[in-house]
Amino acid sequence: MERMPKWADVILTPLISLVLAFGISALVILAIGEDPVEALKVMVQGALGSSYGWGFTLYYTTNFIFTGLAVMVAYHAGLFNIGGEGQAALGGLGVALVVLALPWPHWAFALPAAAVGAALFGALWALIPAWLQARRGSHIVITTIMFNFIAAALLNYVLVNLLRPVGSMDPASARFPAAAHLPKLSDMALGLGFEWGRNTPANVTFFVAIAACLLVWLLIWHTRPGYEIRAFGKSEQAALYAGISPVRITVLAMLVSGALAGLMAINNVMGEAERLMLNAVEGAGFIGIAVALMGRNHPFGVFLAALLFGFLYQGGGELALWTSIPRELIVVIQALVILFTGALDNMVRMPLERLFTALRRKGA
Amino acid sequence: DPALIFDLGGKFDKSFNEAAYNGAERWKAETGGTYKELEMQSEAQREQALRRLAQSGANPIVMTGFAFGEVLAKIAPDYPDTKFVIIDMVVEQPNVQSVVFTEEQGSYLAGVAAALASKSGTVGFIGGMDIPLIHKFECGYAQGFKATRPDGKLIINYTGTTPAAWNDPVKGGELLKAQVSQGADVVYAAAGGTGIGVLQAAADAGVLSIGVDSNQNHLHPGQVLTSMVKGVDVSVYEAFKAGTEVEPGVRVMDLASGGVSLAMDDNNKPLISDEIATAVDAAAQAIESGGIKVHDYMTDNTCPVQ
Amino acid sequence: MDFATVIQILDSAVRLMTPLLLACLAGLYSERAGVFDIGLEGKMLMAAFTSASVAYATGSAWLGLLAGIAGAAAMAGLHGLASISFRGNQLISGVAINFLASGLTVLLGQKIFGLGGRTPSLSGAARFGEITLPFADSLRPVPVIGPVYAELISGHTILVYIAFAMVPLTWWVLYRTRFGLRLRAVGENPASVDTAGVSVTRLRFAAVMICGVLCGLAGAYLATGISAGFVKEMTAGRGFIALAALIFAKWRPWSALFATFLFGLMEAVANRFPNLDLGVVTVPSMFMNALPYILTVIILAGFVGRAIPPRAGGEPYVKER
Amino acid sequence: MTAAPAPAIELRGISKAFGPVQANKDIDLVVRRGTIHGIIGENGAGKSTLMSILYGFYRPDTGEIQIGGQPVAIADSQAAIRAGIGMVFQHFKLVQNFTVLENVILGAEDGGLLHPSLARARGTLKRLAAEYGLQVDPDALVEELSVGHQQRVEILKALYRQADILILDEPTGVLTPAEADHLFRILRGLKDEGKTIILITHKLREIMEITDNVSVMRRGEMVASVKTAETSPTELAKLMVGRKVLLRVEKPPARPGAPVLEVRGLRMVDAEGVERLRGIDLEIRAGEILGIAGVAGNGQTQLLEILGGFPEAGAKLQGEIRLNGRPLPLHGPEADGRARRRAGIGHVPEDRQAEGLIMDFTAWENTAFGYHHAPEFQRGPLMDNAAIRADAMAKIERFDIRPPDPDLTARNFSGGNQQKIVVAREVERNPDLLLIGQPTRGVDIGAIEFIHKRILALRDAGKAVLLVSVELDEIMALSDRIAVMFDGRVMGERPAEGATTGDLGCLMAGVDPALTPPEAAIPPAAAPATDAGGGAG
Ligand SMILES: Nc1ncnc2c1ncn2[C@@H]1O[C@H](COP(=O)(O)OP(=O)(O)OP(=O)(O)O)[C@@H](O)[C@H]1O
Ligand SMILES: Nc1ncnc2c1ncn2[C@@H]1O[C@H](COP(=O)(O)OP(=O)(O)OP(=O)(O)O)[C@@H](O)[C@H]1O
Ligand SMILES: [Mg+2]
Ligand SMILES: [Mg+2]
Repeated sequence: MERMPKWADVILTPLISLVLAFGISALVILAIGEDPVEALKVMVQGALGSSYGWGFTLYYTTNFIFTGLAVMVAYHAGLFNIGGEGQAALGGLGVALVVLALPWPHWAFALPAAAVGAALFGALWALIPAWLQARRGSHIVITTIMFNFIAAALLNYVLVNLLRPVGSMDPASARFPAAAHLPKLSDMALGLGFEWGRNTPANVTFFVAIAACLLVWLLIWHTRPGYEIRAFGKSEQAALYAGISPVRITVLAMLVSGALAGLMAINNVMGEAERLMLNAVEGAGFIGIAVALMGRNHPFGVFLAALLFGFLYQGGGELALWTSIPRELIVVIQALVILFTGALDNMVRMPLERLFTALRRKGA
Repeated sequence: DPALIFDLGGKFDKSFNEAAYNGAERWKAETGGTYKELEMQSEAQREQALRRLAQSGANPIVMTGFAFGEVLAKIAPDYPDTKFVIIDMVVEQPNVQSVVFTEEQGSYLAGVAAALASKSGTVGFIGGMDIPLIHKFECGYAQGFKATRPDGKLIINYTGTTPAAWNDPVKGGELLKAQVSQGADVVYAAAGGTGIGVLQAAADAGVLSIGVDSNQNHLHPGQVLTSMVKGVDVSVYEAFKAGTEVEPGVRVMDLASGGVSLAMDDNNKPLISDEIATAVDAAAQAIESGGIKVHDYMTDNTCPVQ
Repeated sequence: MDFATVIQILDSAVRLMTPLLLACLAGLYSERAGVFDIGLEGKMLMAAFTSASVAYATGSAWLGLLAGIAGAAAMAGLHGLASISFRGNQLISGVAINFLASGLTVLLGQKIFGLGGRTPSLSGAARFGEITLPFADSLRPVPVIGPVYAELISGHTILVYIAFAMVPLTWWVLYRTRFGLRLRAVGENPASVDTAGVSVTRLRFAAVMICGVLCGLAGAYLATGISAGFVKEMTAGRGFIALAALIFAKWRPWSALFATFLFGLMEAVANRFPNLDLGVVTVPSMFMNALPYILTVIILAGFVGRAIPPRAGGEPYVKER
Repeated sequence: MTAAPAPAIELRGISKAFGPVQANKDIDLVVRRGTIHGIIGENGAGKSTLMSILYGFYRPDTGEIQIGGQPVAIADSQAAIRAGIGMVFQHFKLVQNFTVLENVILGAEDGGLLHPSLARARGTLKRLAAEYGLQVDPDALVEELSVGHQQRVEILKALYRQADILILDEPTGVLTPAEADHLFRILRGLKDEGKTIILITHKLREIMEITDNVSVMRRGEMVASVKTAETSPTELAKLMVGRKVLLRVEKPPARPGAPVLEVRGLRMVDAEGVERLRGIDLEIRAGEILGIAGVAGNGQTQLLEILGGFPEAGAKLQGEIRLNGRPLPLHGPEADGRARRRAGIGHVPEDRQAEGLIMDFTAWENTAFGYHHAPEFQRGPLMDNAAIRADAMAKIERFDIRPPDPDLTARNFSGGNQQKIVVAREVERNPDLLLIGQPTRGVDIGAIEFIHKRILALRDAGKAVLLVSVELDEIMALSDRIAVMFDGRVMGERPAEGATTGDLGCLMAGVDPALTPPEAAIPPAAAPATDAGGGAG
C-alpha cells in the first residue's frame, strides 16, 4: 500500500516546497528593505508579460532543460553529476570548433554537426570522472567538481591562446559565419506571418530541447539501457546479479549526461552569442540540479521546472535591471528552491503522508 | 536622461565600473540631473538592456566594458537618434562614441616610478584573471621599468584563470608575500578585488604597492606608491555633460588628454621623491611627444620586453 | 633553490593550508558521524562575511571570530535540519548551502555596506595580528633552526596555531573519549548507537555543529587573519579542496594535516613559480593554476581509490520507514 | 521453575502502526520470571516490532508496559536498559570495524574517557565468558568474527548492561546445529541464574525443545499463549497460519537423466586473498535436486554467485564448469549473469531484497529483471512494456501473489510475496538448471509449501536444481542428494534417503564421521575459523 496517492507525491509535495521557498525568498526581500509584491510584479511582467519577456524566458528555459536532463539521467543511475557546468563549457568548445572549422552552407547543416560536436565534447568531459568512479572508485561528486575548475582553466587557455582572433581584446572566439546562425523563434514567427518576441535570443534550439526531453523519456523508460540505468541506480548489487555491468552503465549514463549538458551550448553559444566566450554557461550547470530535483527526475517535470527557472532568471534579471535589488537575489531563491524541493523534501512529505494515512483511516 | 550600464563585474568592482559610477555621480551632483543605471546579470541580457534603454528614450547611453562591443555594433543602427558611448572598445557606427584608454602608457609611468622607488631593483606585477587586457597593463609596466632600470628584475604573477581570480584577496596576499620573498619591494596590482588583498599585504609587509583604475592611494596612506588611474569617470562625466551632443567617433583617452595618469595626492606625497617626480614627468612628456612609443600588447599579443 | 626560499615557500604553505586544515577537520567531524558535507565552502564563506562585518562594526577581531562561528553554525544547523531531522539528501543540502551563502553574503553585504558585497577594509584590532613566539628574534641567527623557528614556526596569527592544535585534539577526542567512540560508531552503524540508548540525532547534530564551529574559524581566518575584510566569493573553491583533502586523508586527523599541507604546498609552489620552465616547454600559468584540481583528481584516482568512507555516510538514519 | 509473584513482563493493549501497516494490534503478553518464553508467528506477524517496542527502539501508539509488576514508561532504549532489558536483534547492531570491547562498552561507558571503561569491561567480559561459556577475543574486530561469535558479542553486550530480561530475535537462523545447541546451553544457564528470556523463532522444533511457554502471533495480533508442554508442533503451526499445513513434502522418487551441470576443481580467491573455494567438484543430473547444506559462510554463497555469473569484485577464479556438456567461461563479458541466463541457468539469489529484486521497481518491472533482453519483451529498439505487464499479470495469477497489483513497488509486498515474485520469474523460464539459495528464508509456512511444490515440479519436468539452504530440514525434505560444504570444500555427499541430522551435522562442522569415531564427532562449538564473510545476518 502506498502511503499517499501518486498525484500528491508528484505534484503536491513539490508545489508546497516551492511555495515555502518563495515565502522565505519574500522574507529575504523584505529583510533587505524591498517590497516582495512589487518585486514579483516586476518579475512576472518582465518574464511573462510580453512576447519579448517570453523570448528570454524560453531562451533560459532551453539552457536549463539540457542541464536538468543531464543531472536527471545521471541521477537515475545513482550518480550525482555536479559537473554540468564544465561539461556545458566544453560543449561550447565543441560547437565553436565545428562551426569555425568548415564553411557551412546553411544552418540546417551546421546545427546537427554542431550538436554532435557539443554532445561529444560534453560527453568526453564526463567520461573521465565516470571512468575514474567505475574503475578507480574515486567519488564522482568530487571529481566532477574538480573538472568544473579544470574546464574553466582549459577554456581560458584555448580562448586566449588559440581561438581568439589577433587584436581582439575579448577572450572569445571569432564570430560564427552568418550562414551558421540559428533562426530565432522571432524569425520563425515572422515567417508564419506574425510578430513575436523581436530581438530575443530564443531560437530553434528550444525545439531541440523538447525533442531531447522526449528522447530521454524514451531512453529511460522504454529502452533496455534505460532499464539498466534505473536498475543500477536503485541497487548496484542487484544489477550485478542481472548481468548489468556497473562500469558500462556508469560510463553510459555519464556519457549521456555529459552529452546533454554539452548540448546546451548550441543554445547559448551558437544560438545566442554566436561566438564562444568565457563563462558562457553562467551557472546553468548548477541550476540543472535544482531543475532535476524540482522536476522529480522526469523529463516532463524537468521541462516545467526549467520553465520555472527560466522565468526566475528572466524575471530576476529584470528585477536587477530596473530595481535596486542585487542580482544575487536569484542565487538565494535558487538555493532555497534546491533546499526545499531537494533536501527538505521530507519536511513537507512527512506531514502530508500522515495526513493521507489519517484520511484513509477515516475513509475505511 | 542619460543612462549608464555596468558590466558583469558590477557597480562596485573597485575598477572601471566603479569609476564610471563616480563620474555619473559627479555629474548628478553638479547638475542635479538624473540618470538611469543598469547592472548586467547575464550575457544574454546585454542586447536586451541596450534595446530597452534605447526604447525608453535614454540618451546618451554609456556602457562600460569591451564585452558590449559586439552587441552595440548590432543594435546601434536600429536607433539612429540615440547616442551611445562605449568604454574600452571601438565600435564604428555613426552614433557611437568609442572611448579607449592607453593603459600601457599609464602603466609605463607606473613602471618608471616603481623602478626608482625600488631599493632592491626587483619589482612585482600581480594580475587578476589571466587575460590579454591585463597583459596590456603588465607589458606597459615592464617597458617603463626596464627602460629605467635595464638590469632590474620583474616578477609576474596572475591569480588565476577563472573569474574567481578577481575575488581572491587571500591569494593576492600570498602572491605578494612570495614576490617580497624574492626581493620585490614595489608591486603593481591589476587584479580587482584580489588587488585589495595585494595592497593590504604590501602594507603589512612594509613594501610599496601601486593601485589601479581608481585612485587607491588612500587605502593605505603612505604605503601605496601611486595608482594608475583611468579617467573612466571623466569620460562618463563628459559624455553625460555633452548629453545628446556627444561626438561620435573614437576618443582615445591617452596620457596627453589626461585619460590615464598616475595619482599624486597627499597620501603618497612623502613617497614621491623629486627624482621620481622628475623622471615620471619626463617620461610622460616623451610619450606625449612621441619620443617614447609604448607598445600595446593587444595589437599583437606580444611584449617587447620580458 | 636556496634554504631561505624553501623556508619562505613552507611558510606560505602553512598560511595557505590553515583554512584548508580547519575546513578539513570540520568535514572530518561531520563525515565521521555519517553526515556528508559538500557545503564546507558555503559555511566558510558565510563565516568570512559575518566575521568581517562584526569585526568592522566592533573593531574587535575576537567578536568577529564569534560572529564567524555563529554564521557558519547557522548554516551547519540548516544542514543538520535537512539531513538529520528531515533525512534529506546530504549532497543536495550541501549544494543548496553553497548557493545560499554565495547569494546571502552579497545581498546582505550590499544592504549593509553598499560596497557591492565587499566589507570595508579592516585594520588594527579588527584583524588578528601575527604573533611572535618567545625567543624568535634571538634565535634567528642560529643556522637552520633559527630561520625555521623564527620564520616558519613563529609569526602567524593565533588562528594558525589553533588550527594546528586542533589536529592532536581531534585525534584525542576521536579515539580517547566516549564522545569520539560514539561519534565514530554513529557514522559506521547508527543502529548500534540507537539500540545502546544513545540518541543518533543528538550525536549527529553535535558533530555537524562542531563542523560549523571549525568552518567558522576557517572563514574568520580568511577574512580577519590572512586578509583584511570580506570580498565576495573570497573562499574561491577552498572548501572543495578541503573536501578533497579529507578524502585523501581517509577521514583521519593526522593524515588530514598531511593532506592539507600537501595542497597548501602545491599552491605555494605555484605562486612562487608561476610559469614553470621545463627547458623544452614552459608550462602555462593556466595549467599551474589548475594544478591543485588536476592533482586532486590524480590523487583520488591513484592512491585513495579504495578509501572507504564511514559506512553509514551519506545515508540518513531511518528507524521507521 | 516456580513462578515469581509478579510476572517479569506484562504488556497490555500494545498497538503500533507503520504508516498504513498495522504491525501490532492491541497485544497482551505475560512473561513469567525465570522462564524461557517463545514467540512464533509468520513473517511480518509483528514479532520483531513488539520486542522492539519492549526494548524502547520503537514507541507504541497505545498500550502499557509493566516490568516486575511496576508500570514503566519506556521512551527509549536507555530506559529499557535501565529497566533491565537486553535485546539481541535479528539483524545485529554491531559496529563492524570496532573491537569486541569497544562494541560492548558503546553506550555503557563509565565516564568521559575511554580507558577506564575499557579496562573494566575487559575484566567483566572475562568473568562472563567463564560463567556462561561465552568466549570471544575482546580485541578482535567484529568484522573478522563468525556470525556465531558476533551473536555472542550481542549477548555479552546485554549481560554487560546487567540485563535481567534477555530478548533474542531469531537467534538460530544463522547458526549450525552445534552452535545452536551451544546457544541453548547458554540460555538454560541464564535461566538457571533466574534471568528471563524471550525467544523468537520460526522453528517449532526449537520451541518444543527449550521454551516453557509459547505465544503465537498472526497478522499483528496475539492469537494464543500456551504452556509448551501442553501443545504440539502441528497445533502451533495451525495457530500460526490459521489453517492446517503439511510439514513434510510429498515427493515422488527422482528419475535422474543426463548430467546438466558439471563442476570440476572450482577454486576462488577473493579480493582480500582469502581462498573461499578450494576445489569444488559437483554434478547434477536432469530431474534431480542436489541440496547443499552447510553453515553460512563456508563458500555456498560464492559457489552460487560464480555459477550465476556474478562473483564478487576482484575475485580470482579457476576450474571448469560445464552446462549440458558445453564449457561455461569463468571470466570476461561472457561470464556475467546475462550470459548465464542465456545459457539456461535460472537463479533465485540468497538475498532477494538486495539482489533478486529492485525494491523500488514495480512488480511488473521486476518480473522482467535479468530477462529484459529477452526477444519477446522487445518491440524494435524499444522495450515492449505492455508485453512485460501481460506476462507479469499471468505470473501474479499463477503464483497467487498478493495483492495482485502489478503496479505496486516490490518494497510494498510482504517478504513472502517478494520471494514469490523472484521464484515466479526464475522458475517460469523453465531453465535447464535452477540455482536457488535460501528459498524460504524469512518466508512463512504457507509460502514455503508453495515454493517447495514449485521446485519439485521443475525437477519432475526433467530440470536440474541446485538448492542451497542453511535449513537442514529443508535440504533433507527437498533434495535427492545432499552435499555438505565446509571451509570451501565439499566435505561429503549423501543420498537424501537415509541421511541423518547427526551425520550431516558432523560434516557441517568439518568432521567426516566415516573417518572419525562417532563419539568425538560433534565438537561443542564448531564454527569454522575462516568464515569472515558471515552469513546473511
Ligand atoms: N515497508 C513497508 N512499507 C509499506 N508497506 C509495507 C511495508 N512492509 C510491508 N508492507 C505492507 O504490509 C503488508 C504486510 O506485510 P508483511 O511483511 O507483514 O506480510 P506477511 O504477513 O509477512 O506476508 P508474507 O507471509 O507473504 O510474508 C503487506 O501487504 C505490505 O503491503
Ligand atoms: N521500520 C519499519 N517501518 C515500516 N514498517 C515496518 C517496520 N518494521 C516492520 N514493519 C512492518 O511491520 C510488520 C511487522 O514486522 P515485524 O518485523 O515485526 O515482523 P516479524 O514478525 O518480526 O517478521 P519476521 O519473522 O520476518 O522477522 C511488517 O509488515 C513489516 O513490513
Ligand atoms: Mg513477511
Ligand atoms: Mg522479525
